[in-house]
Amino acid sequence: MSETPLIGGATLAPVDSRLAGARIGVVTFPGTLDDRDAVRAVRLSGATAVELWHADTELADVDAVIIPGGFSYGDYLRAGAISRFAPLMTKIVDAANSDAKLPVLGICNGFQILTEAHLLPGSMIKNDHLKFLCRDQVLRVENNTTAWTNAYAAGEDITIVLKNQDGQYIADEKTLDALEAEGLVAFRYMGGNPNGSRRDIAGISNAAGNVVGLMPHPEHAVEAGYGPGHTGTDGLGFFNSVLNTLLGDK
Amino acid sequence: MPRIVVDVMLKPEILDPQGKAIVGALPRLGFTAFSAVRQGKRFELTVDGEVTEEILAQAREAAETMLSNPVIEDVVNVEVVAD
Amino acid sequence: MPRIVVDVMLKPEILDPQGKAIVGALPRLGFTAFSAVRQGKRFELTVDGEVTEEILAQAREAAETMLSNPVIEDVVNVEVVAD
Amino acid sequence: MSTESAKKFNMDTVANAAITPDVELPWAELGLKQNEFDDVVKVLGRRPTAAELAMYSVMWSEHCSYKSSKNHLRQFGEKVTEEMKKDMLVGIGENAGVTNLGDGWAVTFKIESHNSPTMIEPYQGAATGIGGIVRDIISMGARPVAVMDPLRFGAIDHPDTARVMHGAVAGIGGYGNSLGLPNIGGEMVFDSVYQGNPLVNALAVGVMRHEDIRLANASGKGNKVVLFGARTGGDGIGGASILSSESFDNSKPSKRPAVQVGDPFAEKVLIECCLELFKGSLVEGIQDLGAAGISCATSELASNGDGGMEVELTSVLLRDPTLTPGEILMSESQERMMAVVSPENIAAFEAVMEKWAVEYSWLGEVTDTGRLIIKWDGEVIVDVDPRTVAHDGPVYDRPYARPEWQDALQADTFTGSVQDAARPSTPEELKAAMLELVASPNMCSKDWITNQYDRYVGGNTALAFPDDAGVIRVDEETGLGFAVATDANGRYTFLDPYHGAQLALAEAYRNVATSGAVPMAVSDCLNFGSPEDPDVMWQLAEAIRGLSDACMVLGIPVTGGNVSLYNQTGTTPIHPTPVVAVLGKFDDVARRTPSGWAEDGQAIYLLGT
Ligand SMILES: Nc1ncnc2c1ncn2[C@@H]1O[C@H](COP(=O)(O)OP(=O)(O)O)[C@@H](O)[C@H]1O
Repeated sequence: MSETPLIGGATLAPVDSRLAGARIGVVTFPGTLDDRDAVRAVRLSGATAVELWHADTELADVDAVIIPGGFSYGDYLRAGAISRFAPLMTKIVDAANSDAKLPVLGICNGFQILTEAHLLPGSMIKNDHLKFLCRDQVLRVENNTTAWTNAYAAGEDITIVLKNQDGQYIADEKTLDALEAEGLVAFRYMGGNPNGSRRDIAGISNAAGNVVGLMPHPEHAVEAGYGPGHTGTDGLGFFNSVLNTLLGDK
Repeated sequence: MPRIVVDVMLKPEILDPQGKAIVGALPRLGFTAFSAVRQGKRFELTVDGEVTEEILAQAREAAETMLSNPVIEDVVNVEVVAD
Repeated sequence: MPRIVVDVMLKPEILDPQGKAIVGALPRLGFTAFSAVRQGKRFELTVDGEVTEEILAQAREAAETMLSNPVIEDVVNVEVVAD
Repeated sequence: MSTESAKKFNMDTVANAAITPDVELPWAELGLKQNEFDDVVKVLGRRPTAAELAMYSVMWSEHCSYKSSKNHLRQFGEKVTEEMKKDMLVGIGENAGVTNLGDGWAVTFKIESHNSPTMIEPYQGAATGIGGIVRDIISMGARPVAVMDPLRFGAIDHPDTARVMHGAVAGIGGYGNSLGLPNIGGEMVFDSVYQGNPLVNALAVGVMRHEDIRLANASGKGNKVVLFGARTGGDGIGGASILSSESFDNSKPSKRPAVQVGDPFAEKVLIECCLELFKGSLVEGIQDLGAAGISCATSELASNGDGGMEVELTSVLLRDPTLTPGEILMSESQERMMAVVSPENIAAFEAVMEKWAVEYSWLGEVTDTGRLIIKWDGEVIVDVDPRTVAHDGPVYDRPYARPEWQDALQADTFTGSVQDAARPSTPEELKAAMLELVASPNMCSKDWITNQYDRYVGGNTALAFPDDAGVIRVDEETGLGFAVATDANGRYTFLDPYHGAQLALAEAYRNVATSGAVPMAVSDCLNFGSPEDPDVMWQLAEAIRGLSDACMVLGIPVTGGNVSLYNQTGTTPIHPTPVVAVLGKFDDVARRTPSGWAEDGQAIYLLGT
């Protein structure tokens, strides 16, 4: 028997004061679930996580924002429908659309909120099989030029966690064609479409590349031992990417 | 093609979490006129051809047995809409 | 107390996974008359007092902005029911 | 406040009860036996009011009072050594037991049943089962961190099994996933003995710092009693409309729902809200509202405290304004908590409620009278010694005897994999038997279920399905954590209840040990038929005796659990199914061992006998 622990501890990225200076906001709505995971992911990447509350009216000088997964307002009415009207969301939408192009990442419920807020096109409906599905999911990185994907290689396959009930991405054909033509499909499902999403789309970005939304969860794949296959850390690239963007490295 | 609309609502005495969340959110958007909200389901069943009495009876039965859960829901409406 | 009913359906061009599951299951229970099923939402908004034009306008606006997502859904009906 | 609605009832007050001793009361319809009703009258020295009757009838029910099992359950408290108790911070009797994990951390866990609600409405029944057990954990002062769900359904090819199973699994997922609690394990057994009585047991685990442990007691005269969370509706009091006799006017009581619909969003908010209360030390005592609702919360808080309590029932926020006082006392509405708050913390308490948009109402205060007084619009409708409601219920020594058929059952041996076939002897037969085994519904992959559960949320899940135990990291710095496994085998227990229960414990113990954890504590859910059947009562008595003996041998104490009786269709009981959960400790979860072969070339050993 080998004496090596099978999983690592919460090893922090090398302390780099430039990284720690980056303030990444993580928004909590009533019913948000993956906020603590997103905070941990930010911390593991070396940046400083700033907790934001949906009712806040200021963005607390953050350099980027993550809208994490969960069931904000229970997913009642429609996933993301009620959260979209939160005071902080107005600020986030304005900042994302401003010249400063605040980087915004919407994960799962966060993606749903971003579409409800019209920061990203399309919408999510119930999975075609109508069930909640939790599994390790392979994604292809289709666009590695966004604020949240530049640490990946174009065409790279990554494994992160998929878990949702309303994950079927839909948009009209014109929108889908435009997304494809402009290269705004950020991620596609590999190894079988898990929910009926049009054109296997798992995540998209806006034209400026600062806003990215996806259904699967990179924040659950940042620490060996607690992610896909007991070892996966493919999700770290999201957080490293935004640091590259903020530090002007990419 | 004619359709039969079936409306299903949670029984009045049953908690409706969705309606509760909606009624809480409406005033924040300035919609202050509503004291309660209940959210139910609307089914549209398409019929190829004419809606006979027999087909309407099928719809009513489907509404009671499959489209609604009689333990917690009521069928509040079954009607034909032509268009 | 009067209520305003708001009906919301997925746009016709969007495939409705719930409707599809239902239309697949109906024949197994002997309900063979229906060629398609779509499942939407029905909201009942309770108004304390009279339903004025202004309140109805509020309901219409709430229906368009919050109760439906115009990217995928249509508001097919807003009407007052008294009882 | 609601004096308007208060006027609608012509109250059966304590004063009224004293002068009208001969009023007929529906005690039998409420499930009380003649001797039990006589006891109530003796305890009170007068006939109970309608509201008091409501309280005694729910609190003295089998479900709340453990009247048939109490005499046997004592063994869990008696067969323990000092050594076994060394890590036990809170034992049986509180909402959930608490075990010391070290480094100032504590872990609390408990398993409970929600069997019959699931039969009636599978989705909501199972969902509210998760909701209920999670509130037990919160009320200890802990943050819930994981759930598990041992399940038993009827034959896989019976038409009703799909209804129950699909609904229950979706409900467990729907509620647990929405709470952000990883589901880290469970069981799935199909057997026709559970056709009319599926078993949905739900387990929750929570963690806390030692100083955050909260107990359900109301102490300190002048401290305020508050009810918060969901409004009170007519849920779970279907049979109680007969209490209409408490209102002597003609207005018919409205329909009362027989099933409860859960609101997981409300519960998630309640969790965060309670944790914020604990962090600010804003509550003196806290109790979740489960079965028996306000009856249970007020009487338990008051009787565990050092004084009494006085509350005004018209202050309860209602979802249904037509509820009568008795119904309000019995309502099982979900997602509610009751707390005791000292006057100087009221403002801070209210600020937390406002932040999370949780509704609350102040009901009354802690007194030093030793009495639980409940008023309706100022009139006293309940005046009792809370202990008599919460703790001094009836206890039965039900007759039991080894069934005559037990010998025949044990003599009926099983010879092969295919019924009536001989033991496989050729390689081909062995292969066929093997394939039949792995493809059987009880042995096949459980992915269909587990894929519907979130096992990742929280980022601390070190092991979940398909491993033998679920493992959660508690402290990121040190890697401190715990493992939990649940096991039961109804068929073994049917053959031999004493050893069957022990086997369940041994299996859960092994599953925890093989994950690399040190087993520390046990919680159990005893699913049996009717205790009024001496055969069943024998099974129950033997199972408890077996389990408690085995706990002594293994050196780990039972810290809590639940008994679910009357799981039978007509006179046919389910197989006796004691579900046993074992909790173990890791100094560092990095050392946990997954099941399955990790690398080519590793040697395979078979240990044990
Ligand atoms: N109802 C359930 N909920 C969650 N996990 C389950 C459920 N049923 C089975 N599992 C998980 O699936 C895996 C396989 O279960 P099982 O075949 O019973 O294991 P074993 O036979 O090794 O005890 C285990 O990790 C178990 O915890």
